[in-house]
Amino acid sequence: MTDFITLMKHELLITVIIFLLLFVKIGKGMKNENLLTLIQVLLLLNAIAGFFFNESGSLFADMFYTSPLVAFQKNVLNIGVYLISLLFGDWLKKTPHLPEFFILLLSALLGMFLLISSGNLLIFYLALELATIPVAAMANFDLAKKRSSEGAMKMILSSAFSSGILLFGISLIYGATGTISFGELVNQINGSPLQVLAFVFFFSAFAFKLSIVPFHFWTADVYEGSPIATTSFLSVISKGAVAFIFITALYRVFGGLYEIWYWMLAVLAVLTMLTGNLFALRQQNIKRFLAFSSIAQVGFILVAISGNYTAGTSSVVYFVLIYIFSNLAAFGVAAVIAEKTGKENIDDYKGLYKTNPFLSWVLALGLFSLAGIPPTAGFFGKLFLLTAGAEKGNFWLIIIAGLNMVISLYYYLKVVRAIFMDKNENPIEPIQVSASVKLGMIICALGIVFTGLAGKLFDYIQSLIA
Amino acid sequence: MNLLLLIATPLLTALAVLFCRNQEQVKWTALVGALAQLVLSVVLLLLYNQERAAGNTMQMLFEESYALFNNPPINFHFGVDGLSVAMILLTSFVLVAGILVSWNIEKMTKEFYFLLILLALGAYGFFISLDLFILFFFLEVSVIPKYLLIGIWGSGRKEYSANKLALMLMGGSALILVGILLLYFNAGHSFDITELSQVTLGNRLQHIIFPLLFLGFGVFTALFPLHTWVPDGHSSAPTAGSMFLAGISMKLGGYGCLRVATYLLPEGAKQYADIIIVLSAIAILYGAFATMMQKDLKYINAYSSVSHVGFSLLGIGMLTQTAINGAMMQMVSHGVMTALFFAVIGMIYDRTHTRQVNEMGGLMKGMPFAMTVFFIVGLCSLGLPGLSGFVAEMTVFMGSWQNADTFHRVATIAACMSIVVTAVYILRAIGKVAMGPVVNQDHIAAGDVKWNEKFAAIILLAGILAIGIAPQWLNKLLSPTAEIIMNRINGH
Amino acid sequence: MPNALTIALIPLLPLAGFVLLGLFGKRYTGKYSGIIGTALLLASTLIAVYTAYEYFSHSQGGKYSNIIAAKYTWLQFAPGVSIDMGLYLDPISMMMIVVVTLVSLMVHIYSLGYMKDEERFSTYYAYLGLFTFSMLGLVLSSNIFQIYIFWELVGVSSFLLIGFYYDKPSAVAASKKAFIVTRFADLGFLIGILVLSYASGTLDFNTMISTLTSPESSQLKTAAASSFLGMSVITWGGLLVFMGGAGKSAMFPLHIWLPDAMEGPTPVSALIHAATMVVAGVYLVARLFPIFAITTPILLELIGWVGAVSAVIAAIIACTQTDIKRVLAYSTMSQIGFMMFALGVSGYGGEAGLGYTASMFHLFTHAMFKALLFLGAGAVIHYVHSNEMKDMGGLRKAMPVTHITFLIACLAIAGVPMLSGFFSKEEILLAAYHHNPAIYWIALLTSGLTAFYMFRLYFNIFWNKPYHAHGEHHGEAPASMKFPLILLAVGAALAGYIPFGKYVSSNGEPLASHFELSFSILPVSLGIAGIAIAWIMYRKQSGLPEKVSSGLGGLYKAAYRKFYIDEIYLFITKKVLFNLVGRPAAWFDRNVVDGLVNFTGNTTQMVSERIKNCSRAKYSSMLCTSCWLR
Amino acid sequence: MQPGLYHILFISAALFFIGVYGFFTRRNLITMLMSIELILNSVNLNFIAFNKYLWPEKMDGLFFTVFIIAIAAAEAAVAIAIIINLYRSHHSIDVEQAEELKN
Amino acid sequence: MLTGSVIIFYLLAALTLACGLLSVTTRHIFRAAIYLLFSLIGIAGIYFWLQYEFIAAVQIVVYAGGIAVLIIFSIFLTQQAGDKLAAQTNQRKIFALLAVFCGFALTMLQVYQHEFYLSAFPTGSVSIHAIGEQMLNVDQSGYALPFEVISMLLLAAMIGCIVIALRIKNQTEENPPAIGNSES
Repeated sequence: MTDFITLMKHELLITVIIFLLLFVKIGKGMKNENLLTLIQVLLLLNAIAGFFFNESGSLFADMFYTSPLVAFQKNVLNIGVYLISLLFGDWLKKTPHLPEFFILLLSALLGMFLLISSGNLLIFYLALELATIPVAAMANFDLAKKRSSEGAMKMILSSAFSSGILLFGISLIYGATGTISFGELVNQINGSPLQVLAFVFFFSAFAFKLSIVPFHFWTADVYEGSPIATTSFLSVISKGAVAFIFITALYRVFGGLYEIWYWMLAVLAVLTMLTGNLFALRQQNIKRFLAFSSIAQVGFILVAISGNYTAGTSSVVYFVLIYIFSNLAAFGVAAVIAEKTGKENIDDYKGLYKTNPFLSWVLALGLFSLAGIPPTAGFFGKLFLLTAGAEKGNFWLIIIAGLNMVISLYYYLKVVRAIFMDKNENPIEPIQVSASVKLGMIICALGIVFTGLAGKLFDYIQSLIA
Repeated sequence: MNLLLLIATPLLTALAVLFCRNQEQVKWTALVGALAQLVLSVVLLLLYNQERAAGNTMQMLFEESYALFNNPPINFHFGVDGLSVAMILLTSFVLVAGILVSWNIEKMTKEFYFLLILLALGAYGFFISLDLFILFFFLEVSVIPKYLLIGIWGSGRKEYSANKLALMLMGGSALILVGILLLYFNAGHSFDITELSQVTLGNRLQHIIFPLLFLGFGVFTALFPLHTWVPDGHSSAPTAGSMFLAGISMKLGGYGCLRVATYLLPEGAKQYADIIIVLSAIAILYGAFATMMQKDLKYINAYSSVSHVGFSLLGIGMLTQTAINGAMMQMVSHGVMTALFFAVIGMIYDRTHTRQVNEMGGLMKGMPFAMTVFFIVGLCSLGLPGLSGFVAEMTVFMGSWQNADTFHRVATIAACMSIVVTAVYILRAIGKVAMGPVVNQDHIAAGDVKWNEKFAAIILLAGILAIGIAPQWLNKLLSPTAEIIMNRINGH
Repeated sequence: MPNALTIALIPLLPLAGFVLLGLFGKRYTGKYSGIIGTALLLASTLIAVYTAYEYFSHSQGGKYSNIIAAKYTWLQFAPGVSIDMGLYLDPISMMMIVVVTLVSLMVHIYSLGYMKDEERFSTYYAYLGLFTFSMLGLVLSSNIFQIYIFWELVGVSSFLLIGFYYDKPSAVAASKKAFIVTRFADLGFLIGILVLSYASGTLDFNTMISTLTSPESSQLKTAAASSFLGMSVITWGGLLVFMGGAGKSAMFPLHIWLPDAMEGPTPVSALIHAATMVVAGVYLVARLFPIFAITTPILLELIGWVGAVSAVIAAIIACTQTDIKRVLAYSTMSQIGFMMFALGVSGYGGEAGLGYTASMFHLFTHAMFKALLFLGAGAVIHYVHSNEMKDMGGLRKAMPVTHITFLIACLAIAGVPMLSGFFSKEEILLAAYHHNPAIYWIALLTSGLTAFYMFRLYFNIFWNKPYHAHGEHHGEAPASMKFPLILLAVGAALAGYIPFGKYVSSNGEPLASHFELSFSILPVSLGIAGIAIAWIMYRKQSGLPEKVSSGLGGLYKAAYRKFYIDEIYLFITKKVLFNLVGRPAAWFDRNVVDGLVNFTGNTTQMVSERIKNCSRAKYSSMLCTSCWLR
Repeated sequence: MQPGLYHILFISAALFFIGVYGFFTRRNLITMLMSIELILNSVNLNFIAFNKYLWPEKMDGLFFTVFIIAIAAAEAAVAIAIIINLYRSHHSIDVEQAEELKN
Repeated sequence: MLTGSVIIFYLLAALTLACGLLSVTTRHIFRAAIYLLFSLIGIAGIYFWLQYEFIAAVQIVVYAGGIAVLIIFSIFLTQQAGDKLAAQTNQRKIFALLAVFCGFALTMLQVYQHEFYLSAFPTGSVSIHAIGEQMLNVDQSGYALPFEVISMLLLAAMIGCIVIALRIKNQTEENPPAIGNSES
């Protein structure tokens, strides 16, 4: 029983919070402000608690397994969720369905935890759905907005379609190997054509979830339509979670098909980076912009994954942590501005620095980090991704990735330019940033600055893998 | 001496600047910080010479290492040799001068100084790093400050220039990165220059890695077809920005070409030496001819920088000890000279509000000090003895001539020819701006330079003269580095 | 012998003057600047004269050894190859320091009067100091690179002084031209240095000469063996070095800067463009003479021809010019041509080395009378405020001292017996006669022309009716200007009596001076004929000049327009270099190189724009596409 | 011919691709949802067939099917809720009319 | 050998596929839903044929009885039942057909090439008891965890549906506000 509690600590904590929120909802006694504060506190405690008593082990007949690495991955996601609760406070306070939002969010988070911990295709599938369906509902939380509903609809249809493909793949795998347990699958994978076909289906589903080109089309619309809180959750937390399990699945389960998926990864990485970048180049809406840029970031993650397990995992985990800080910083600022002024276009950001230096610096830091400019952590994150990718010795991939960094710098700089350089007759008026949001931004900024320079962290992540 | 001081001082200065309350405080804090760095770098020079005099023959002195990451092994591994010391000295000179000439900046003063010092920080870090990754880190650190300096405080087509600069430099960095990673994976999983220098890679690998690194750093140092960010970037940047760009940033590339590409990959250097020579000879002449046609003072200096930096690349390509020595001297010399040149252009611009040569004339009447400096720096640029440019160029020529085949000879002669073309454009500029009849009386009425500008000019002039009049100290400082590189090239 | 430090003071005192006056002149010393500068130079001159005296009075069996008084490694290129700053004492350098300091002192004194109303008085003296320093450094060089360094410094001080009246566009243009043309020549010099230093493995004169002249030396063998375009490497090196010398010494076809250089203040012209700097080329050739004479005699022949051609061309042009300073400038060029071909017709050692001695001798005498001529012309210009001959005339009454001294100089340069020019010119002609008759005849013609144009000048200035009355009649020049004139006149008259061959010769052995009366008849009579023709044409006011000039037609016009050499240069630089190289390079950079970068950016943007539209496409077709792409 | 595993696999694959075809060609949200249901059913059929013919000793396939059905229900519920919401806000559930998301 | 069982199988297969095909091709949305329903019933029939009665039952209850009905209701709610859908462009149809056909061919090829080792003793029906027991079992081959997960999922879905579908009155706006404006 103690095993059960320590090993499933993360999931249990989340569940507890979900039920707490349910009671609160039923009780109806709380104002949104107070409730949000409560949630923030709970999530903070949750995030902190995640760091203690992490052990390796498995439960439920290997359906669930955990290890310090997995726990760390969960902690990373926890931190991200905590930051979301801080950064999007303005919007959250206004939404009439605050507890529901968090119930859905946390359910999705729970799904992600289970996803990372899954030791079995069934759990994997269920967790994936658990991580997706609530998010689709969350995407519709700007209830009166048509865009929001549309986004939600696209999200759920795409995800259902991709689950369909995934399931077809899983069914073939099941047929070809007779097992759905990861542990047994490893030994059954022998590269027979049917397995390869099944794997391709399986892979496509991942491609959908990670919005790898050419399965990325839903991303931009969903990102733009959803409330920013949902968007950021989607682009940061859920991508991170899927990336984590993706590596595990590729190396730990389908390691036998390495030759096949290596090339798939390489090609898709190139396509993804290129397409994401090229799309992002021309976006005017900041959310869409960040959406496409996050597609490009996934391309870099793929590069890292293509290297080898140890380097890939460590760099991806590290990168996701940094990516959480960076992207949330950008989304946070975008959210504050959208909430206070309703402006979402990059052109509206012109001259922002004049009126809102704090927001500008946070946004700029975030963007620099996303672009991989030192001394921000994004530099280290991206370099480790590339270093991991280079393990295989495929340097064309790295050159292309490098050139893509150049393209991405171009569009990140476009925003920076709008903020700092462009003149504007009527810039966005000075915005009063509430304390919790500010706290969130400061945490992000500090994270951006210090995660990279705290080399011990990366060493720690590596020590978890060994 | 603890080299960390060289990073800590600018860092603290930058932070202190951020916490200043008003413009005056900002300025003085920055100046004090910069002067502290100047003192530090001079002390470093003295200590370095003292150590060498005491017979310390280690390649790098004052080595220190602080682990940052264990795997991949990335350390803040610092150490200096003569070249680094010279470059650090250069950086601190230019920083002080840059801060002084920007004394009257009104717009976002705090940010300006912050970025300026950050730029210097990047340069210091770059020059003392012995770990490729950290070197790369510091190289990249300086990109964004440049971008912002040009974009916010620049003039003309500043956005375009800033973008072009940032992207081209980033592109260069991408190549460098790939090169570094290739090195890392093929030379025993190490980023450490001293360790890598013990490894001899196979020729094929060297032939692959060298061009990546050299081209990458070449972008920074305006290697011929990749130089196009230089004219626009330099001319759009604010005065201090141009000074830094041309004076230091371009040197980062040269330093990298030498320390990383050539030193670590001698076989590659040999393989590609001819191409480098051709490109740099083209750059020298072509830059000079292109300069001849420019009407804008900043463009003149920017293009002439392309030409001048060509000398250091030529020196590297020639692969003789003297030539490499000359290349390094040229880096230092050009750094000081071009910074001063831009400073003077800034002074002129502040008073005439134009940079078009045709709109000026007879400024000697109104601003004798500025014009005298302009004249001296022009002479330095055209390689007049007694000023730094001469020393460096002659060393390059002497070194180049040691390659006794027709190809090298022709390249050297081509490079030599630029001294005439340089004379043409420099004298045209001087003749039009400083001499001749007065074109606009307002320019004369604007008065001569202020104390801060004077001080800045004097500091850099001192540098020019110190190298120009008695070059042997610099030569002594640099030649061990050249010798080590040559030893590696010759396979000792 | 004075110690090294004292000798070092010779160039350093003027340098001190430059630094002192340059930094503090305007604010602190003001009108005392001239005094300070002159005083420093006086000291320098005294030391120089003393040093020379000491040097020449310590011969070893009549032979003067080369002494390196001091040497300091300035820049070490490689083991054995370094630029050393040294003090090199040998007969010609001793002769030169005397000439340079003396003429410079005269000019300093003269300028006290001539420039006293000048606003930038102290700057002027600073520049003079810089020039004198550089020139002295040049002549005292022990190292070929040292000579190059001072060579350049001389060039820049010349630039500064020519462009002294910087608000005059013509002065600016002239200074630029002077610098650029000599710079172009220096390019050759530089490459020559590279070639020679590589061949000999050193930059040091002594070592270089001994390596490149001794037939046993291995360097010489390898260098002589390797040839390029049919000439040996040493020849190339020598040729290129000579190119530098030709540029500085205004030899055809690199002479075009010299006439324009007259835009500078007249004392400057006297100092730089008559007496000292322009002979640097001759000095350089003399310095490397053993190499030329022993290793590459063919080159020496070329030098002879270049000198001769320059001499005659310049003389012809001088006959047609109306600006008195320009006449003097071409005359200078012509005389330097004499010195140059004198070297060209010389051999090494013994009797054959007569040309060398003659050349140096002529250099020495020429410095006196040409400086005198310029200073005299300066006094005239000072008086009439014009350079044009037509503005002058009948000045002999108004300025007697100037008149007399000028006449002496004219006689000296015309080669009238018993004056200095006679002795040196006779030796040159003698040398030419023995070695190269063709050059001898050219030289003879030139010396006749010289007499003619000098007296054309003389008559036009000092005789005839005043062309127009001068508004103000201030007196003749002040004492400060007269004194140098007189002193130099003495020099011009008497310098020829120095037994020059005893001190200066190609190999250091004393050379007895030759004087054959029979040989002198032809040149002297030619000189007198020249004077007579000038007298007929210009003294008599017969309108003959116009007739002659129209009679000569095209030739006259061509000579008046300096044989269109300027135009050719202009064509090459403006039309060819600017339009065909510079402009295309600039265009190429802006459009092709830059264009490529922009093109990359634009293409990316365009692709992005394209596929952005694609992302707008309908949802299901997008999915369709996406699956299709799989 | 005795129907066996391959027959059922054929049916399921055909059904799967019919669903895919529907998903590609349909523009109406509800019909797209239906296509997805077909896909999920084909998967179920696969699982059951494999379970039955190949690995009858364990009930993995069977359970998988059960869970898929449950999830399909949840998914459909959410999807329909969104569709209804969408319809209420702009009276059309045609994807291509729902294109406000443009930039 | 054409036994009754075989005929039934082919009939069921034909029903399933035909209805499935019609469901995605018909232009009447209501008919599409009905075809879907029949297709689902056909699949349920195949489950019966395979003697997996439990699954068949679940299929009938959840799919035919739940999802299909839900879909039909939503059609009623959002559309006139007689509405015809707009025709698809041929281009897209061909595109989709091509993609689908290739995919199908590839899949079938791989499936037929693969050697499945048929189980020696295919079981008959599975007892509901056994299913229930295994479903809630925590040890080896138990499905307690998936069961819990799905319960969370259903909870979340339910809450999501409630929030989305039960809009508060004043939030309903006929014309949604311009892009970027926040709600009242």
